[in-house]
Amino acid sequence: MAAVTEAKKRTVRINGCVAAAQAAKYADVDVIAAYPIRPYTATMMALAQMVANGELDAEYIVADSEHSQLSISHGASSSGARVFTGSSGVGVQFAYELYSPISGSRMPVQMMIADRTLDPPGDFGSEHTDALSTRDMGWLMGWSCDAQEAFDNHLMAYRIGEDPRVLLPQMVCQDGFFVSHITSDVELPDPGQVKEFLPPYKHPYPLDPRHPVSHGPQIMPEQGPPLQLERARAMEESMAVIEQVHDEFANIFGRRYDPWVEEFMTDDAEVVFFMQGAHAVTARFAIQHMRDRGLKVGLVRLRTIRPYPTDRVKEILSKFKVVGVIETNMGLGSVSSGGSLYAEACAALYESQQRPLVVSFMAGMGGEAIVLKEFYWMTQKMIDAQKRGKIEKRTHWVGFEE
Amino acid sequence: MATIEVQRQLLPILDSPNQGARFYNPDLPSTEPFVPGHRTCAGCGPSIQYRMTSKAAGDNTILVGPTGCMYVANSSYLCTPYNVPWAHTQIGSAGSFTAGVAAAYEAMIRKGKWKGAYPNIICEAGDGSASDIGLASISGALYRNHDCLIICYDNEQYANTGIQASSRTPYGGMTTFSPPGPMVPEAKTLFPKDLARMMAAGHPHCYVATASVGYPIDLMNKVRKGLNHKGAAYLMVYTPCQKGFVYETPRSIDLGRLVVECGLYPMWEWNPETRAYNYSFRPASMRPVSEYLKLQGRFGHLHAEHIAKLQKFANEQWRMMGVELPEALIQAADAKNLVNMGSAAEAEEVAQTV
Amino acid sequence: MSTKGTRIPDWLTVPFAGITPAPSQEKGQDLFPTGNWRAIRPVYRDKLPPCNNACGTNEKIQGYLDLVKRGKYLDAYALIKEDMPFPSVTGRVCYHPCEQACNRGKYDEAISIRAVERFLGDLGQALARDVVKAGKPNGKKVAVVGSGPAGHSAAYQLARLGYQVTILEKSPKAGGLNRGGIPDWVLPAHVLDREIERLVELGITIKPNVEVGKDVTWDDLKKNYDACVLAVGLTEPNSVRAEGENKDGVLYGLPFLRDIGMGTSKVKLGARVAVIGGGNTAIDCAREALRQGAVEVTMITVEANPEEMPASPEDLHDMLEEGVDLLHGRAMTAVLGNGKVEALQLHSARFSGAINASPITVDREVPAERFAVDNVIVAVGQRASLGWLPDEFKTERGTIQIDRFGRLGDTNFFAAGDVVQLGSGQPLMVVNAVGDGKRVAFNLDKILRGEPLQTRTIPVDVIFDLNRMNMTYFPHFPRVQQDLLPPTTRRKTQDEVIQAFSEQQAVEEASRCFSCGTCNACDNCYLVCPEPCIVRDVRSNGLYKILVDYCKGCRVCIEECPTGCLEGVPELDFDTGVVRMDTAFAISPGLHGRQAEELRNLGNRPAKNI
Amino acid sequence: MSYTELTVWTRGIIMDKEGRDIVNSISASARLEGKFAQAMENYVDNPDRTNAPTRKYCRVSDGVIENELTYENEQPNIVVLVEGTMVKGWDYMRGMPPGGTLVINTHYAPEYMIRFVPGAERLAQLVCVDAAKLADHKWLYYRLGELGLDRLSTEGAAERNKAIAPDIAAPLIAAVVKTTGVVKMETIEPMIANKKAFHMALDELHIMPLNPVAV
Repeated sequence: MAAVTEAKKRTVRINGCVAAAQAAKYADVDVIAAYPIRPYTATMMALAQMVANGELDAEYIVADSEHSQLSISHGASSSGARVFTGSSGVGVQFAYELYSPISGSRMPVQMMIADRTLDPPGDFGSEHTDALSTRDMGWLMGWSCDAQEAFDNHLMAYRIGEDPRVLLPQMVCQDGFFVSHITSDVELPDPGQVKEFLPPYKHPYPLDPRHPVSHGPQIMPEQGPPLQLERARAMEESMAVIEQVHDEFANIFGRRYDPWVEEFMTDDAEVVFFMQGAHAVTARFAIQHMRDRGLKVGLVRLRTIRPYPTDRVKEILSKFKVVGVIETNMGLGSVSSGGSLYAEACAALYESQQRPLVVSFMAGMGGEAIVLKEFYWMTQKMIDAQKRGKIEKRTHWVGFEE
Repeated sequence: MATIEVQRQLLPILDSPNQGARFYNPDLPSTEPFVPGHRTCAGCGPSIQYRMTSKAAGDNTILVGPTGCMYVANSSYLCTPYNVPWAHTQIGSAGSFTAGVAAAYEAMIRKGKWKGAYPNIICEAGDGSASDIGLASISGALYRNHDCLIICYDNEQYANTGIQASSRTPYGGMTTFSPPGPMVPEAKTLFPKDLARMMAAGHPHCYVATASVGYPIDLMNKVRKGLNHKGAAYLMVYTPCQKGFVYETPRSIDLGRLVVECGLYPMWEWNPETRAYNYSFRPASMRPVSEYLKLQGRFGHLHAEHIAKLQKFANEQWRMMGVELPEALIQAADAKNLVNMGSAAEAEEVAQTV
Repeated sequence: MSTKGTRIPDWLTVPFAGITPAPSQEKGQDLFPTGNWRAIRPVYRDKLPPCNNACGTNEKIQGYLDLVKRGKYLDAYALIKEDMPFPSVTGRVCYHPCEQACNRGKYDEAISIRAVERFLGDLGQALARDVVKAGKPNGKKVAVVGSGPAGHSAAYQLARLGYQVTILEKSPKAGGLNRGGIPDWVLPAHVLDREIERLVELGITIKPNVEVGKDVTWDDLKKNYDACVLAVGLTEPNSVRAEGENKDGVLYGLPFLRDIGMGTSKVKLGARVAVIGGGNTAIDCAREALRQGAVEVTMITVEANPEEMPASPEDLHDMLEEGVDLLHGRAMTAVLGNGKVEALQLHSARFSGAINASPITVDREVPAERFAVDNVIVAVGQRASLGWLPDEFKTERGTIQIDRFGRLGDTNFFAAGDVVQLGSGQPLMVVNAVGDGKRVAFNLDKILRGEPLQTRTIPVDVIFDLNRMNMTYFPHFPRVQQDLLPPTTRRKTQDEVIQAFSEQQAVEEASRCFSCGTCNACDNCYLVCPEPCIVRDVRSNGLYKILVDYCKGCRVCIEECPTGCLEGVPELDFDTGVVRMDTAFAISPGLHGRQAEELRNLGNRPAKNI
Repeated sequence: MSYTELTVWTRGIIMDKEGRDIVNSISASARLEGKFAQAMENYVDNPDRTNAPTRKYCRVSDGVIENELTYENEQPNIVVLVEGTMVKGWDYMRGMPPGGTLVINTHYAPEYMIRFVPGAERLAQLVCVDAAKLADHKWLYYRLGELGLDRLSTEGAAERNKAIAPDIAAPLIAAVVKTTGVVKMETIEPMIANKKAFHMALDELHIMPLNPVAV
């Protein structure tokens, strides 16, 4: 079995968008809802071609808006079909109405996000604000930092979201351009492996004329809390499922990810970056260079932000002296007057006995790359704070300060 | 890739429509996809339409209900009167959610994941959903030609939220968003959006028709034609709103006939094969619009000139259908031959008739 | 974990994600009864249609029209046979008061009820075995004197009730007025013969050539039978008391027709025939005269114009088509001629009062007219021959004295038909005699069983007002006309003049019925109920059910009931029937928990067959 | 301290204004008398559907009303049924403390109506008044032009008729005030539009005394 499986694996050079499309194909999705917006749209182009070629048997729907994309997905998922959709930037926002209804009706719709800065002005570059703004809507959510991880995350997200203990929609995010448009080696599995890992989707109560049910009747105020509580509970209970699925994934495909955070050179680190997404790739190189110069720098990359691994984050970050949060998102007027990740980090640390200093960096905004020297600059700020015993200010706009 | 051919249902057309035949209705299917126990108004027109539609469709049916009375009032407090699968969707998602269901069944049947004949997929959108917020999503579903039937149950206003004007609210119709006052004596100043023709013109490959609860068998047959049509179909059904129109509850069906007889709701079918309108439907008689207006409180404030304007509108509708106008209707389009709705004598007469 | 330790109380348990299992068709949606929204309750209350009310024997006309409409001919025939033993006869001869009463007559044209009845009667005739069975024998014997419409009807009903019935008939053939009073071209003999056969099949003994007063006496009847129905009819023709009425060539209407009907006629008519009288018998005589070889037939009536004649307008019309002349406002005052009639002396005359058996005023001031004829047929009514009847039961009118139940004093004798109805204001028509025979039979049965008697005094709500129905459901449709033989050919033959309906015509005509005030299962209420809380298992009259737990009292069903059989009754008039609920939301603690459980078990439930 | 809860049961749309008039006028009168008062409508399921039963609430107190935000009257002392048939279908007596008053708009006598009342032992009196007759009420369908908009607005937001109790509310208010004294006759009388029906009702009440509560 294993030998056969090995034989059918192959490695291809594709970008994140195509990796996501490949994942959808391997998952044998039934319904695809597309609407063009850059940069995610390349995923849909790839899927369109696969359907046209007969490589994938799915209903490919060119929707009339992102709102419709999500509604189509909602309807298809409610009927018992496995659904794939996606968007970027303002497209993600246009569909906003549907996020809560989909998670509330517990439909495991999967959405691929290739991040894009929100308007104005029109900007193709990647900021995480588009997806992050929906983070409390009941969707499982996490970022990949390369095409392979994107591929793997899509498969795992289906498996997690469709688990009867969870039944929640998933947003599988990747940075626009940095992941979505840069090609790299991606190992595509043997279909048999995917079959073993991902059973067919089966919702317990679909819209089936043989077992009629009504989805989403109106409720009384007093019936709201039980339903919300159940949804909250599903989100919490998904944590165990996520861990289990990552284990199984590693056993079948041979790639092991920590479900919550990736730690890089943190063993003896005193200052660490706390971030998510593609810029971690540059961060790893910067850290190595700084390590060469003897600086005790490390990286904690958040892989899953919903459900948020509070205890894990608390436990890890408590080990350090200074935590520098790289935002890559907008949180106008937020806790730190910067991005929204700062609050997520601080809140997890609040209960800790040993709280590090936390500082927020507005870097990679507008989709600009965070270059090595900016990581050095940020490290300097953290080391300064460590020496001083207190931070200079909560938020630095990287590249705009001396 | 081996695929399974999708099997479609073919529902028989009922004979002896009330038009031109005896009142004895043809034998109807015995299944009841819509059962009692919901919170719609007594005499609710949309609910009557729901009853007829679901009866025509039968058990192998999936209903989609965008927000509106047929969602809030029908499936209240986690009760459901739907004996077939039904799903609520957002008010702007009428067409898209339905498209999702249709696509799912196409794919699932083709791929062997669901066995059986393709279900009837019906979306029941109110006119608010269909003419305003969900217009694009419905247009999208029609354009893409999903095998489904999208029904606009047209009660000419947002009724669920307490009677607000929609783009289907007729000229002169009073709602809480279009109240009459010294500056706007006629209340609603705009004529309604010609939604069904829009759908026919824009999606000529679809079966499009208008119907009214006043003609049940015709309505049920149009539902069946829409369902039998392979591809998308659109049906606009006049469903009087007891609450919003302010009329006596037993008049629901009566108004459904009157509105057609007064020419305010032309009945036609769009034939996607010949790409032509079929105007052969003729009501038993033609009447002046005032007979329709005087039964409803929402028109109670109208002056003669407003009624004349509505009559002119109705006359244009008749002409559009190629109907020759009797002299009486041409006369009725002149304000000097009319009286105000609010006049005491008129009101007294109404009190006598109901 | 924040949700750890939380617990949803039982009464707030909701199904997964609010997904609600569908109510089953049988059980309905039982969580939210809305019956208490109602102030007025719709109730099915059938009223009496005017046709049924007007019919002499109260045939359930709406009922059989409805069955014909639905193609259930045998059921329709069985229904008609409850009240009418010989629809094949009345379907031809009846003066159809039902059609005069028909509400459709006020709208476009009355339903051609008689033609449908004939369609059913002929259907019954063609059956190898009749649908009607004799009742379980009760060991009692009843004699019926006379086999005309009333006697036939009484004997038939009594046999169905289990009596051993013997009919005593004076003539050689049974049938009475049906045979002797109605010409063949209206009612062919074989049709009547078949109906008489049906009586024999019911176990009834028919004794022809037995005349009461001659072959049996009053005391014989009293002794040999438990009870007796006297339906002897009016057998003796009235004369006009004109001079020379005893001349040869003067004939009397009823014996004239009777002899032809019995096949014993020796009459040979001359070329010119006059008929005296303006009633139905006179018309039959005039038309029969044509068929018996007369060339010119003139009908001489006291009535001043055709409208006043006490005859069925269609028959009059058909007669005129056949070429009979009318002479109005004349009375025959003498028959002129030498031993044989050669001419009539006519005086102008008029009725001094209302139509029917009223005194005639003859104007002797004006000179008489002479009207040359070869024969004259006098058809001005009949009277009874009651020599055998004890005097105490004779009336001044020469009829039998009965109480309001049809009984002779406190005897077990009953009388029915023309012999009691003459002069009562009731038209002397076949259907009225049938009704009389039926009612008398039922009363006789009650007497013998010792039950209290009933008159027809139950108050009935007859729908006469079209506003009580919903006329929008009735498009105008012309009456389906029965075909007639062309006048030129029919006046010479004994072939039936009026042709039968085809099946299609019968259905078409039955479909025109308004079904006034009576549920005919049109499905309209069932279809327009917005709840929908009007249900039915089988589609049948009166089998709709309104689920009072749900009816909100909108009254759409009442408004849209085409027949007007639904009416609104204030809810407070009922002591029961409204659901009481604990909260305005209709959600009692735990109901949704039950729903949640149902949802969990959805997979175990057998799949709905689609 | 005196604290009174009044719950009016009425039918959605067709008799909405009538119910609203009763609670509004009584609470306004109580304010004029210097008491604390509150009037409000059924919100939680907002059953603004024709014929649907709906409630209007009024609270009158000598002191500050602390349960102002509780959205229904849990212990109504006075219950008014604006449409008589409601007597059959609802547990309008739920929570009523002993000594309560039930006022019904009906042409029936209290002796007939009492059979339908659940938990009548809690009543001190049952009052029947033929308000529809006294106010010459033609329900909804006359004066269509005047009433059209009033009926559309369950919240009363778009109500055009500013008159209080022009219709059947007047006799019902008279019945409540006369039999319970919740407010003074002279404070409420001037605000009633249909004075004729109000005064006639004072003479034409059918009061059935039941179980008085010992004070």
